[in-house]
Amino acid sequence: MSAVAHKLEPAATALSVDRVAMHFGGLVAISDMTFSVGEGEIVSLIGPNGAGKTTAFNIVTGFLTPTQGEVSYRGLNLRGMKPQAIADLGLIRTFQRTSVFPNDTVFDNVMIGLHRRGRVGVLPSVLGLPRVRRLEAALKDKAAELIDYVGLGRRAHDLAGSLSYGEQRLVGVALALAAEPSMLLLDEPVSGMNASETHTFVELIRKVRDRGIAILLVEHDMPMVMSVSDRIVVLNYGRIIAEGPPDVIRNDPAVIEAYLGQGVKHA
Amino acid sequence: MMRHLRTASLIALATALLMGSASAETIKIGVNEPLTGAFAASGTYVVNGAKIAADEINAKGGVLGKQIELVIEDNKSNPTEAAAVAEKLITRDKTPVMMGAWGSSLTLAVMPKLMEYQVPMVVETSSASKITTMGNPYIFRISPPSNVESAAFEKIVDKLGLKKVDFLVINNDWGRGTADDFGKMMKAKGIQIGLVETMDQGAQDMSAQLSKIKASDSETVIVTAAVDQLTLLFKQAEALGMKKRIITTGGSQNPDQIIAQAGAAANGTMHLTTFLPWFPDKTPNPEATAYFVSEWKKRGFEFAGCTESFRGYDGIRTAAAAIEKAGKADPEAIRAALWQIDVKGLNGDIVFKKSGPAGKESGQSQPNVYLIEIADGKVAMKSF
Amino acid sequence: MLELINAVCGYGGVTALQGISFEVKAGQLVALIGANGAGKSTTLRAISGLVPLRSGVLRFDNENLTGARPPRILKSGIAHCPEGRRVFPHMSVEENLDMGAYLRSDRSEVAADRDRIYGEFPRLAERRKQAAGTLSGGEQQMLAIGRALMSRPRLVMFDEPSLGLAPNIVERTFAIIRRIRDTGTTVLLVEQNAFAALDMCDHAYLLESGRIVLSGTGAELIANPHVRKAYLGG
Amino acid sequence: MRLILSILAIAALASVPLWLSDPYLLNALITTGIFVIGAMSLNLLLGFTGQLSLGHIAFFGIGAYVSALTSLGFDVGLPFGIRIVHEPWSPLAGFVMAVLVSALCGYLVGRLSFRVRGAYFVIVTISFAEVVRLVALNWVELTQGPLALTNIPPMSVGLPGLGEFIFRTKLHNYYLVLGVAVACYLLIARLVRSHVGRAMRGLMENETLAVSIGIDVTKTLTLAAVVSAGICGAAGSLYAHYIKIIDPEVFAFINTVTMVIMVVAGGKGSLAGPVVGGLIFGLMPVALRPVMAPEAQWIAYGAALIVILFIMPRGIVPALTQWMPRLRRVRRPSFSKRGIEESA
Amino acid sequence: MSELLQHLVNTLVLGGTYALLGIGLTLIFGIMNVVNFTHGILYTFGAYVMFIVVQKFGLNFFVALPLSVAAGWLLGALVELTLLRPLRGSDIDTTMLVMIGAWIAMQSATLWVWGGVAKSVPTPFPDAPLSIGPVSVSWLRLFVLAAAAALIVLTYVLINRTRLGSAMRATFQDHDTAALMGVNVDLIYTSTFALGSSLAAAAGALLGPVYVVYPAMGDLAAVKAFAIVILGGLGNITGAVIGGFILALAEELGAGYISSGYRDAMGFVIIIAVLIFRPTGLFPRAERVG
Repeated sequence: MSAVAHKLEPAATALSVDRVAMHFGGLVAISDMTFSVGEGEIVSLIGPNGAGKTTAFNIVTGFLTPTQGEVSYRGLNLRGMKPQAIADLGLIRTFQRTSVFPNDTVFDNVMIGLHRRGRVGVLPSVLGLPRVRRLEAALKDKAAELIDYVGLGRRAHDLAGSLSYGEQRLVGVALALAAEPSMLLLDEPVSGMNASETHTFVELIRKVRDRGIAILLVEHDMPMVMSVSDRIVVLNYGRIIAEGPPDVIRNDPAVIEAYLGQGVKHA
Repeated sequence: MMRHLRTASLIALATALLMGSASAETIKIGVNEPLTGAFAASGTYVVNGAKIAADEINAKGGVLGKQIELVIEDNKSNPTEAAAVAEKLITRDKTPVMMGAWGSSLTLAVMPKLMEYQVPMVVETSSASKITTMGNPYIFRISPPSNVESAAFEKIVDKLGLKKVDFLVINNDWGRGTADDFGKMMKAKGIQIGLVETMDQGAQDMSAQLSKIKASDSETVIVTAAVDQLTLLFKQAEALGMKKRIITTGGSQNPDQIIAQAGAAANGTMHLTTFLPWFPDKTPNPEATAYFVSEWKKRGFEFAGCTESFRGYDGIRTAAAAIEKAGKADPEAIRAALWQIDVKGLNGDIVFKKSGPAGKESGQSQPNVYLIEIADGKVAMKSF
Repeated sequence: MLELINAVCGYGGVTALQGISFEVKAGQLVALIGANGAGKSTTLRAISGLVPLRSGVLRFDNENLTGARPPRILKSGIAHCPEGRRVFPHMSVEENLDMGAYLRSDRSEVAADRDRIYGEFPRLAERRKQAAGTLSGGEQQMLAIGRALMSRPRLVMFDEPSLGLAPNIVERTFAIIRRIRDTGTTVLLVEQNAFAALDMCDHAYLLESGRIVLSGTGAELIANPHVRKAYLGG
Repeated sequence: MRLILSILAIAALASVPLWLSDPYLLNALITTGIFVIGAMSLNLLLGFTGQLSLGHIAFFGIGAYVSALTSLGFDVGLPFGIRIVHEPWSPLAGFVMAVLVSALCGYLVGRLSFRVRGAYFVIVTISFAEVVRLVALNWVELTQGPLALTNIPPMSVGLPGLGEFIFRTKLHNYYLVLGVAVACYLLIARLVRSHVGRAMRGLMENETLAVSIGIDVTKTLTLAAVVSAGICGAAGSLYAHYIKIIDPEVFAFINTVTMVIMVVAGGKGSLAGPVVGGLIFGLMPVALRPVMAPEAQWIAYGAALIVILFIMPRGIVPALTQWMPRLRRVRRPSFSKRGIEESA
Repeated sequence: MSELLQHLVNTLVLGGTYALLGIGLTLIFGIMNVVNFTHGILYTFGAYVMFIVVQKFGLNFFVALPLSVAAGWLLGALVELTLLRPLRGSDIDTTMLVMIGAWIAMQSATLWVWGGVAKSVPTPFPDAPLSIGPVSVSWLRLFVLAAAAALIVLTYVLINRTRLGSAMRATFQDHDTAALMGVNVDLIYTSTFALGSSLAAAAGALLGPVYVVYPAMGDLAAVKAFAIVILGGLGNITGAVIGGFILALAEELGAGYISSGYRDAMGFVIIIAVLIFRPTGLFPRAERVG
């Protein structure tokens, strides 16, 4: 890594997405996207289906390499880094559909999630050295704690694949938290949750943020987005059409038009 | 037709198995052959030859007043299985002497078991020189290893007027061994050695190797392979317009099968063989040969199989003679007796000579080797 | 014309539809709206036979089609234009259209229908030999619609036709859908762009978590505060 | 509970020679045991990372050849006039070398072939085994090619103060194989229950998610390949010193198939799967031998495989663990019992 | 020089047969994603049908060929219906092992019925080769090359120009959407497997008379077919044809100028190299069926 890559950003910015474009063959998924997320901030990325939100997530977390533009995290340029290396920086995401390891119990899911904290040499762990045993015990405590934290204590021994969508989302979040994130990227975390689950979830996100973890959220549930976000970035056809705090976005005519469709004019 | 034969042999097998448990008044001889897998065809021929011998012996009253019983097991053309089969024959069936195991790697895998249990084995087909030079005193081989074959060929070489030869051999112990031993013998005779090409066991297209040989400046090719590959080789050599003298070795040629399958492509090829079912008169033991050939035909087997099955026939007769000589069905006694017997085999007298390190020699008999030629779709003795 | 009664279905351990009943009258454009994951697409897939019903009844033109496989559903006159366009990417435009007419044997009429669709969408005519995967999103949507029409359906189901399209294309797509209805073909529309859908439909149903929670004319639903809250966040 | 079961199983296996005197069956158990070790190593890849290697016999064969050559010695010329002469070492050194060289090959193959997945990975591994076979066949100076390496000495261990112990008899070899098998079982069990094992399971179940929480794909898979290849090499070494001859036939595709059958029929991803599957499919030929014709034995073998997979697609052990709790009216599957209480 | 020419002519003749082996497998392995271990036994089956029809029933060689292909089609359909259909949706390993079981059982059944002795199939072609200058080639192999070419073209037309072919391509590009077009997807799976199998049988029927017929003849053929498919890219018919010729060339020159012992290693070395440097095969995507 060159010294240039370490160009310093103002301390307040955690994630910065700079003029990013993504083309798939002839299809333009993202044409020109620039936004940033500050430390400890909750930013939501919204827009109609197919607007490029998930693509943006995939770029930030290294699953896709953008056609143009740069992404940096805490001043470090992420270009060319593999997903697991980005995860090692503490930039952890959840997924829309496949958010769990379906054939393991919730508890084991979280244990897998604790991978980053549980790294010891292969030999010590195969030999079962006391140091490793202590670490494993600590990990188990941690896993139990995380499961309680997301409110899945009663489901700890069920297979993750047998849980409801809403519960699977929570497992996904527990997994992400287990990976010691310094920033979380949540992809539609409340889809499939009922109202009370969503409410609990919002509380959870706030708690997480209060621990100083920045959050970038992609979500369709508008009431949830409006209530939890510090700032909202609105994406349509791969382009940012508005950015600001919830109250501004709610009344932005371009957003209403794009998001709700032309029909609203007649309403 | 074939189906009937299958059924017949299965019934025979089943009967043999049933008898195994029913009668204690027999003397057992273990037969360890490949009946499935790559060598299934040859193994089956050998077993069928062995049955003729057993039936003949039993019809004449058996050995030591008892009937002999073949305990036939399939070694699946797999060395691990060959060892397991030996284990079963020795420890379960308590066979005091065995015959096997066709391929050299199969036989080599069985050999440690012979040492372990001190049971002798008559080796009927395997050709690797190593088998009789490793110092295993329980091995008695009736087939010629390639050095014996090459020594026999040495007498004919001058008459053929060889100047430079290429080799095309199957890439296993048999082919490699032949190329080594024949090469040494010829070099000593001042014959130039050109290419030494190999082909995989099971390979079907040898055009590349043949094209290379076609372009070389030698006048003769020595070929070592089993009958199926020989058939293919002759056809492909003809298709390539190759006009060199071909001499095959190893005695597993089944010339009749070659004639039937390769047709005109086989004309002019010469074969070193250890058995002459076509000319019983010219064999060392004409009566036995005539009996064996007629019995083989009577049982409905393909004549082409004779050149392989006679080994099974000779092998069993050797084992039976040793039991008779030993006077009891005891492994050690049979081992000692094997050194004393003189059996009129179909390809010469079976008398074992010592081979290998002193004190733990294996037995090796010296079978006759003949050169035959296929001319006008018929087998003829090569005359000079 | 189309009637779904107490439909229950799901994938694996999850129940996606928890007993849905609704009907589509002949000649109408009916909209199915709701949030992501509410079960809209599953409803369409259940109707076209891709997802088996665990219980419930499907009737079309008084014919009981419960448990019928996709070819039979198509044959009885229901075409399904799937979410995400789903053109066959390595087949040409023309081959894609011909796949739409797969069950028809009247060769000359198929050719005539194809020409009619080319007339409607000149861009497709220009690219008839081109692989569908190389078309732009809008062109693919036109192709998907054209392909659905090639079976000469009496009812067409559209799943999220505006998904990922530029605004002017979305407008055109909706205009085409309206015209399909106007020419006498019944339309069942699943759309995330709720207000556009409500604006053009004759009747609409709102789905939430695999249940129908509201129904009425488009205007009634637009005016409903529950709908506004769900989509605008209060 | 699990511990008690394991101890009972080991005790049962250890007692076999006390009541089974038939050397033929003991021999079958020893060769089956050796293949079971190979199958356990394959299970580490197939069952715990989801990567199907159809060239696993390559590591077995490499282990066998390395062990045999180390204990027999060799003298081989390389290009550029280099000549390597190796004096015979003890069979135990051969065993160690077999493990090391196989593991190294596992590392190389892993690094190269984990770039591809699914069907492609399957074909790469087949090709690897085939290339190794052809090298063993054609590098006559080193391997004696088809002429086979013979006179391989039996395994021996130098015991301090007691001199050299040589595993001569079947009984010795039975306990040797059992001991190595138990050690390998424990190693694999420890490994899959460690954080590395959790990473492997994560990759198998949901690779994208695993990567997103910081699991290194290449490193984890390569580690699995190294351990797996090393264990398979150990099995190969035992094979060479027990059978005492080794030729290129050891690389035959049917041997890989045998291992895969043991794993998949027994239950991939279950520790006991390869042991149960291995004992069934390893001993089936012994059971079939006296009752039917040789060809029919193979047909029965193939048919048994198909039937087992139709009835129990996930394998015998997982099917049993699913049925048994049901019989005892316990709803929860046994594998979900690990957890917080245990750790607290 | 004449040696090289002869090698090139051999390549052409051998490559044609390899191509035929490859396209049958690429349909099943590449498109249906079934690691088809019965490909070799269907090849063997085609050859045995030839042997039975020509040698045992005494029918004409040219009548026997289409019969073998048809028999291959039927056996393929039977395998799909009984073994693959119940397993659709289960993982690739399970399906593969079931195919391995079928392979072991069918090959052993062949051995049981016909024995291990190789059979040869008489042909109406002259024994003497066609010789042009220093180069020779047998008439039979020329016929096989022509027949292989014809079958490859026929398959290409079937896949690309017919209704059934369209349905196959549609099904394997997007299974659900094809069903929405009214395609009977189950029938397409069966037909595709049957088509691939009939091509394997055709290869066996053509090559059986060239070589000899025995139970394990298909093993090596199947391995080569896998190599060809990987070389050409999964599901790519044109790729399989080119892959067949590349493999033939590599083997021919490898045996001619490097070492005949490594002749059969050539295919595997190429596979390993291709997968490491171009993991999707030499000819990915282009004209891909699926």
